Amino acid sequence: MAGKYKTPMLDELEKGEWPSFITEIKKAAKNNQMADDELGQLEKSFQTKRGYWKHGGIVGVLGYGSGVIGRYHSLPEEFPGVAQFHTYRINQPSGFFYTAAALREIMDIWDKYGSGLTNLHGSTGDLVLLGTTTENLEALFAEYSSRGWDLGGSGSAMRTPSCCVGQARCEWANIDAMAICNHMTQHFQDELHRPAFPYKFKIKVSGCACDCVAAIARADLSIIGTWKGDIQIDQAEVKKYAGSGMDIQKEIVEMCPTACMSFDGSSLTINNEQCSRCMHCIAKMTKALRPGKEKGASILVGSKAPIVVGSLISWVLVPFIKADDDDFAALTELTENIIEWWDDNAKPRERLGELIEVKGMRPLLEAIGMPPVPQQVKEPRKDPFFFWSEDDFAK
Amino acid sequence: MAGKYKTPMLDELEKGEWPSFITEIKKAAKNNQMADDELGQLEKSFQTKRGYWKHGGIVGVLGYGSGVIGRYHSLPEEFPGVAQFHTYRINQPSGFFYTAAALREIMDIWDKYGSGLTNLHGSTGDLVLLGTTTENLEALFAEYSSRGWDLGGSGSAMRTPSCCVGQARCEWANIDAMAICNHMTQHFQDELHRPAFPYKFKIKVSGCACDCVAAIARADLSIIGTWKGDIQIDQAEVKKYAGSGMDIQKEIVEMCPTACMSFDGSSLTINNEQCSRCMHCIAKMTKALRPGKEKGASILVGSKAPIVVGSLISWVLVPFIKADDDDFAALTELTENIIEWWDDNAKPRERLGELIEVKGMRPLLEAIGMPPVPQQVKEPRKDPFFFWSEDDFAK
Amino acid sequence: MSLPERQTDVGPPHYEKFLPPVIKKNYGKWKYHEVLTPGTMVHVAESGDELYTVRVASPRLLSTETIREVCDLAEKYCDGYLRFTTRNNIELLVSDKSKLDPLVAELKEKKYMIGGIGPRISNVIHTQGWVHCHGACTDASGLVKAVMDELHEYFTTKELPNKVRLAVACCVNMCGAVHVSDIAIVAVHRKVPVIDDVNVGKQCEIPTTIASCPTSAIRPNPKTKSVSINDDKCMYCGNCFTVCPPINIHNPEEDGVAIVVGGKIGSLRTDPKFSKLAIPFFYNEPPRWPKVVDAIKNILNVYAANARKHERVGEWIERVGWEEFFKLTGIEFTFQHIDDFTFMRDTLRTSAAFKY
Amino acid sequence: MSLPERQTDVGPPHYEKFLPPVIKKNYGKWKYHEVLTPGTMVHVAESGDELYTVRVASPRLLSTETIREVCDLAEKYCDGYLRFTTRNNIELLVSDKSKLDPLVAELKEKKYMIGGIGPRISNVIHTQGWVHCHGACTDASGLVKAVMDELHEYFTTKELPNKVRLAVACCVNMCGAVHVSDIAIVAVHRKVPVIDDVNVGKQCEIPTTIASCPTSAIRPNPKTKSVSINDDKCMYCGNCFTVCPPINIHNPEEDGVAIVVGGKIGSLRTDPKFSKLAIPFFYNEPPRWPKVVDAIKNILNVYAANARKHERVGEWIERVGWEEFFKLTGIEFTFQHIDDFTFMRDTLRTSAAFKY
Ligand code: SRM
Ligand code: SRM
Ligand code: SRM
Ligand code: SRM
Ligand code: SF4
Ligand code: SF4
Ligand code: SF4
Ligand code: SF4
Ligand code: SF4
Ligand code: SF4
Ligand code: SF4
Ligand code: SF4
Repeated sequence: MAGKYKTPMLDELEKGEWPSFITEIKKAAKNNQMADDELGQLEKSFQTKRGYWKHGGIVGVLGYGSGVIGRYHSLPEEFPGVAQFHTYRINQPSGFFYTAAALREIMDIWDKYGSGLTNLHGSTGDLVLLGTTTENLEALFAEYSSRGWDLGGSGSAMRTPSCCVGQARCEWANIDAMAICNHMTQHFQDELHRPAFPYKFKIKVSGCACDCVAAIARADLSIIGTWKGDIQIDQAEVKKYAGSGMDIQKEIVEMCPTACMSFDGSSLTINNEQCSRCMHCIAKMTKALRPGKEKGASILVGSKAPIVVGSLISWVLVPFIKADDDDFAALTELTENIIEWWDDNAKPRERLGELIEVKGMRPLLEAIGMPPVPQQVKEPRKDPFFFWSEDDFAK
Repeated sequence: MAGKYKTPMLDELEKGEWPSFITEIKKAAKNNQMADDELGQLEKSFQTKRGYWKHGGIVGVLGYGSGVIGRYHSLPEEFPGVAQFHTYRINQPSGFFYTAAALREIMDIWDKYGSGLTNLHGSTGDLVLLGTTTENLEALFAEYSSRGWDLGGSGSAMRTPSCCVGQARCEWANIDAMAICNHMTQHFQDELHRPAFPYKFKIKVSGCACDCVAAIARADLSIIGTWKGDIQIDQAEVKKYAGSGMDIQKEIVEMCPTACMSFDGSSLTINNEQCSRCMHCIAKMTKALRPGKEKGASILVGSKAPIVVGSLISWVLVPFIKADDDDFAALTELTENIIEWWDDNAKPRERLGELIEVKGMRPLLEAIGMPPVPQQVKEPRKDPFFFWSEDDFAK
Repeated sequence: MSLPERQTDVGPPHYEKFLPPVIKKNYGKWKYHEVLTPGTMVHVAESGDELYTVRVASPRLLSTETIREVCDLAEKYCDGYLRFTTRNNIELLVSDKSKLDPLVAELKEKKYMIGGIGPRISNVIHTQGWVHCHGACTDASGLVKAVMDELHEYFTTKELPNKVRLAVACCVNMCGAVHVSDIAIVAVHRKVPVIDDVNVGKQCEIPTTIASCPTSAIRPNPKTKSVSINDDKCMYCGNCFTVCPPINIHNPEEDGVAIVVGGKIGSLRTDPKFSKLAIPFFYNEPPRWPKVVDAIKNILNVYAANARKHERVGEWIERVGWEEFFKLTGIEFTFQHIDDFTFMRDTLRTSAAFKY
Repeated sequence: MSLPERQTDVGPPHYEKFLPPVIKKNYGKWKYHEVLTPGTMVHVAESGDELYTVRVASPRLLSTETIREVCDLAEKYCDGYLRFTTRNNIELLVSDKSKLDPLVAELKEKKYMIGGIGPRISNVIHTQGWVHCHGACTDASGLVKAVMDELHEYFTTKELPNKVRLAVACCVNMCGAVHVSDIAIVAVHRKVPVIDDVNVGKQCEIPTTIASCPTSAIRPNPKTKSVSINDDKCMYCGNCFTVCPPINIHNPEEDGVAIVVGGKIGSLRTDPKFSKLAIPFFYNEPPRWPKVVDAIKNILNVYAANARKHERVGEWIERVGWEEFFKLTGIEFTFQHIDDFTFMRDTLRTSAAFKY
């Protein structure tokens, strides 16, 4: 059954050094008609420069409202194998760690019920299984859920939280990103599976300001590890960096955004009061410098893609919150309060960032009991148009 | 008649070192009941923390629609001298130069017909005569205009253009700011005196990027002198600055925004290609550095005060235009085209900057025949939402 | 008494009539200048000719009598030539060097204040206030006097890292340079306007009034044939009052002033900058607004102590960060500081790097 | 065949189940890491324990077969442990140092591509494209392949001043990281959608459809019981199409892609940055989009030649200025570059200082 289609254009994309997704589709297509029809329909798109997929219908598994993206083809007769070609989103384990055994199990089931095509991983973080039929959904769910693999989010729901590798393999992780991610995922199971929000809500967790999971740019709630106190310096290692050819003055001192460092040729001094904890010096001199000892997280909110009023990068809401307890109680309460405020106030299809733009930061700060602090702004407002509430007069 | 009022609060403001406006009012009040009643009404404001002036009615001189700001008092019985207290705006000579004789003449007439109070000058630039009656307006106009002193602008009109001292006394003036200001004032006499615009339109001219008349911040059309070519360096003078205690490295080289300078302890080098002509080095080392030889102006547009959508600083429209011909033909045509586009498109009470915000830069650029250039932006747009016109497809 | 014959559209006199001969001769050919004292400077032309300038503080609101006194001095020392600056100081233009010192001496004797040149405070750009404007919710000249009585040494003698431009505006129309000043005062309302329904109906065009509100807080009120205001949306800008006076924005007990800082006009070193809110409110306390004066002194002192040479207030703040500004000045950060107007997106912090 | 019993709301398995023992032992106690080669690094724990990582490129769209092959390798060299990165690379986690070289050797032999660590190009964040999404107006995986075939040396060997993050999005929904990438491709429409009136009437909620338009370009059309679009206002965002499919935004002949540059996520040195428009349009030229690939190579080369060590693309551009970026790259500046959307005020130049 494989090789049903001539794919001269796609074949071009098997040439070259970079691993080829076409080769992948062909590999799957050897034993899977769905994959082969995907190949055929894709060649058609390449030939005609347009897509042939239709809007997704509402499909899913019993008792859940999310986790499956319905997808139908507009030419079901021409490509019957992809007439229905839904994606099944498996919620990845925090940090994307697997054992070979676990992955094999997932793949075996997928070969049975789906196209044999996957995305490891989707942009939100899910292990994406690409292409199955409505009929197979319940079977897939029984197979996976019984083995401990639940569905991820979709629709107007909590979306699958995601995180960087954090303390599992990174010396800079100020918070246990994977534990927080896992905790949030478990805590919001109902919100993940049964869409009841105004729109999607994404949580991402990075262990430090390097932000290796792009939390600040792609999550309604961005949790980013940081510290208080002095950067720990090992001057012997500083000397080694200098000795091994690093131009500390130029590469570190002069690139420090707050100009709070100095280097006298042998030892490095940091005015920690002025440090903004940007991570540059630590990242470039990892053997010599380490974050300060009091660990916690900065909470930022609101980032999203440009549709429809322009993309947003998350805004600082809470500059520092402790996050080292095992059940993350404070963090969870904060998250719930943020979501509650958004849920109560947002119009349909209005993301948290968009709502804040409409209402201002004040009501959200009041809802979470956070006072205004200068860390929340790059600069204060410029125009002398501002509101006063009765509370302000009472003071 | 003077001294009709007890003014304990105002008297406080005669104490202290800074010259006192209260002393000025009292000086005028000695012989002028209008000034004395101004004093009385002002004391009342200080006592009660509120103003007593009413909105201006429409008053003016025959054939003109502007130049006079009508002002009536809400307590005419209590302060009959200021029952009518209009301002008469005399268009200042470019650069605010006077002879004593000319000023005396203006003052003598003012003592005859007005309060004896003035502002030298108003924020727009006019010589402001503060407080006269409707009845006296024609007489004032006959006296002044016959002696060559015309009225300035007000209302929805061209406003009195203004400029820095420029080539009259400044070594950095790249354009003849006073000549341009005078030319514009004369060229737009009709537009100045007969309000026919959607709203006010202000022109300000500065000879260099120091912008001593705040053109970039307070004019719909900001004309700012600049140059092309290399900054002229006198290395002998550089050495003198170094010798006389200036830390050239720190004060000049390291404060250059484009980092295009270097100093080897004795001579200064500038990578002129990278210079943004910000004026810092020239201003701080005036004996050693001078602007390049090819002079011209940058044209910026749109600045204004915050009412109602927030204050604006002018935006670069034309990065460089020659302005050294005597009749400033190109500059005048450009100005006319800008005004025409604004006049054709603006709603009532919509300033040029506000209109550009609504329409985008493109229609204005097209109206003046200026191509898009990177100098017009700090950075390109971020969101991928942009328009295409049929012209773009034709290309 | 018959009046002379009026002329129209003659414009102002040509400036050449008022230029001293040394300027006419060296117009466009100045080579450099030197600041001699905080109130005097000399400009030297390529020809070698010199022009001395003596800068004298002015309250801007001048009586004809004072102007005549200044004219006397100009005639005695400057062949009658003088000018005003764009910040409303008086400049006496001395072509004959030997007359410089006597002029300065006589000015001092007559208690004129000389200064304002170089890295210091010059005159305060300000507006009409209760002296003349219907919109004023504070007095402008009074504030200037109160502030400058305290800071005059920065005009006459003391140096600062760079020029510090002060301004005062008596309402948010900002007929001055408040929005681009190093430190400035702007008067603000804090209460929703009170509507005089009868007169609104009589005097105002309802659609224009509704359209005047930037936050769409005004709705028609068919019952009263007037309008009503949605309290939650009103940010007290007063634009409705400008368009329709019976909508009274004035509230003497709750009006007052805000302090903004960090603005800048010139393009030297850094782009021109808007002023930003430092302190959202002070009650009007005429005649001397002591708390406002203290607050400005505090900001100025912190700037003077911390900025680098040539750094303007805004440049200093941006280098150390606004969080540092609030820490160093001890100014309280409030909800009002957080932009919820047009620049919100841009002013909220989008970074994990900041100072505590 | 009977199915096992389904469970609900169990969430994903706990990550601990998948952590190699060396990680479990040293969790949260890593001391430093060293990049050994562009594709291998070692993390050293306070205990002295070491964990070696080998990073392997992935097209992200993987067949089950390939995943099994990778599992084989993980079992052979890594006790079965592996992970994926946030940019969709595969990481093989080696606890036993002696197995590192053999693993690398076998990977090379099997033509896996090793690299992506350190100051170079890593995997390209991308989206579904014509493979799966109804909204795609270009293909994502195809573009990635075309671009990376040209740039793979920056993955495997060559260094750059710092990491360069690439991304591709197949429509303006940007299901990736385009808005914050060093260099990215985003698909764009350029024509007003075509309305299928009959089906709009049947399938769409008119008020929702009207409300979906960010520029208020959509009006009800009572005649057709459908809607109509004001051509002048439409900026082809496709939001109406998402809400109401019979408003067809697709136009194969005039759709294509734009290139944006200068975005950044981390807070190191400078704030996170949005990507900005570099080139507004290229026609779709499958299968290899040669002009797009050339344009990206050009930008990358100019960056590599001009940026300082550790400077990201956006940091370099902001240091030299966008006017310089356009000059150095030779990219044409067009009307499309000038923001007339929400960030206009902020992106127009408000200074007299700029480079020609
Ligand atoms: C599969 C995935 C792309 C991928 O190739 O990886 C994806 C695919 C779709 N996204 Fe997305 N989004 C995916 C991650 C994202 C991300 C990135 C992220 O989550 O970190 C974003 C940007 C961040 C954000 O949320 O703003 C993103 C922003 C959007 C948007 C714009 C939302 C907005 O508020 O701006 C839409 C439009 C919508 O929701 O109607 C959208 C809508 C869609 C839909 C459901 C199409 C639609 O209009 O109904 C796509 C289904 C494609 C299909 O048929 O397979 N997708 N989408 C990603 C989810 C996989 C996973 O679960 O792991
Ligand atoms: C007299 C003067 C203030 C002063 O003390 O110097 C002044 C006084 C008034 N201005 Fe102004 N403006 C004066 C310069 C300015 C400036 C500064 C400038 O021109 O450089 C500005 C800011 C720049 C700008 O144009 O945006 C300015 C921005 C305004 C505005 C806000 C306009 C806007 O678009 O944002 C208004 C409100 C209005 O037009 O309705 C206004 C309105 C007024 C009115 C006419 C009040 C009104 O609402 O009708 C004031 C009359 C006061 C009076 O009774 O004497 N005035 N006004 C200045 C004119 C003197 C002169 O001719 O030289
Ligand atoms: C006389 C005046 C022009 C006029 O036509 O009236 C003038 C005259 C000079 N200015 Fe100015 N400036 C004048 C208003 C301004 C303004 C406008 C304003 O304040 O509203 C500015 C913009 C302020 C701003 O950026 O916010 C201004 C920003 C400068 C600068 C830039 C300072 C800086 O480093 O930021 C310089 C250069 C310098 O001081 O090194 C300068 C330099 C000069 C020089 C040295 C130019 C020269 O070579 O003659 C003049 C004497 C300097 C002095 O006073 O310290 N002038 N100067 C104005 C005097 C106002 C006053 O009474 O104090
Ligand atoms: C494995 C991964 C985390 C994960 O959970 O999967 C990771 C791992 C590391 N990152 Fe990262 N980063 C990872 C995605 C990111 C991202 C997210 C993204 O690209 O979408 C970013 C933000 C990029 C941005 O700012 O636009 C990111 C910005 C950094 C930086 C900051 C670079 C800079 O100077 O701007 C560092 C520090 C450095 O490289 O000096 C860093 C440093 C590191 C270190 C050295 C941390 C450590 O000590 O282990 C790790 C190996 C470095 C390397 O790959 O060069 N990582 N790193 C991700 C690998 C993706 C990949 O396959 O290439
Ligand atoms: S975000 Fe920080 S803690 Fe997390 S992997 Fe990256 S560098 Fe490590
Ligand atoms: S973390 Fe950043 S701000 Fe702090 S010292 Fe290092 S480079 Fe400077
Ligand atoms: S703007 Fe420039 S040219 Fe004009 S007075 Fe100031 S410094 Fe001189
Ligand atoms: S004018 Fe400004 S940018 Fe040019 S060299 Fe001087 S300081 Fe540098
Ligand atoms: S700032 Fe306001 S109150 Fe003051 S003069 Fe201008 S319009 Fe009048
Ligand atoms: S004061 Fe301003 S915001 Fe309030 S109702 Fe009037 S116009 Fe609207
Ligand atoms: S970017 Fe657009 S077309 Fe591509 S997957 Fe996301 S929603 Fe679909
Ligand atoms: S494509 Fe976007 S801008 Fe155009 S009509 Fe549809 S929603 Fe409106």
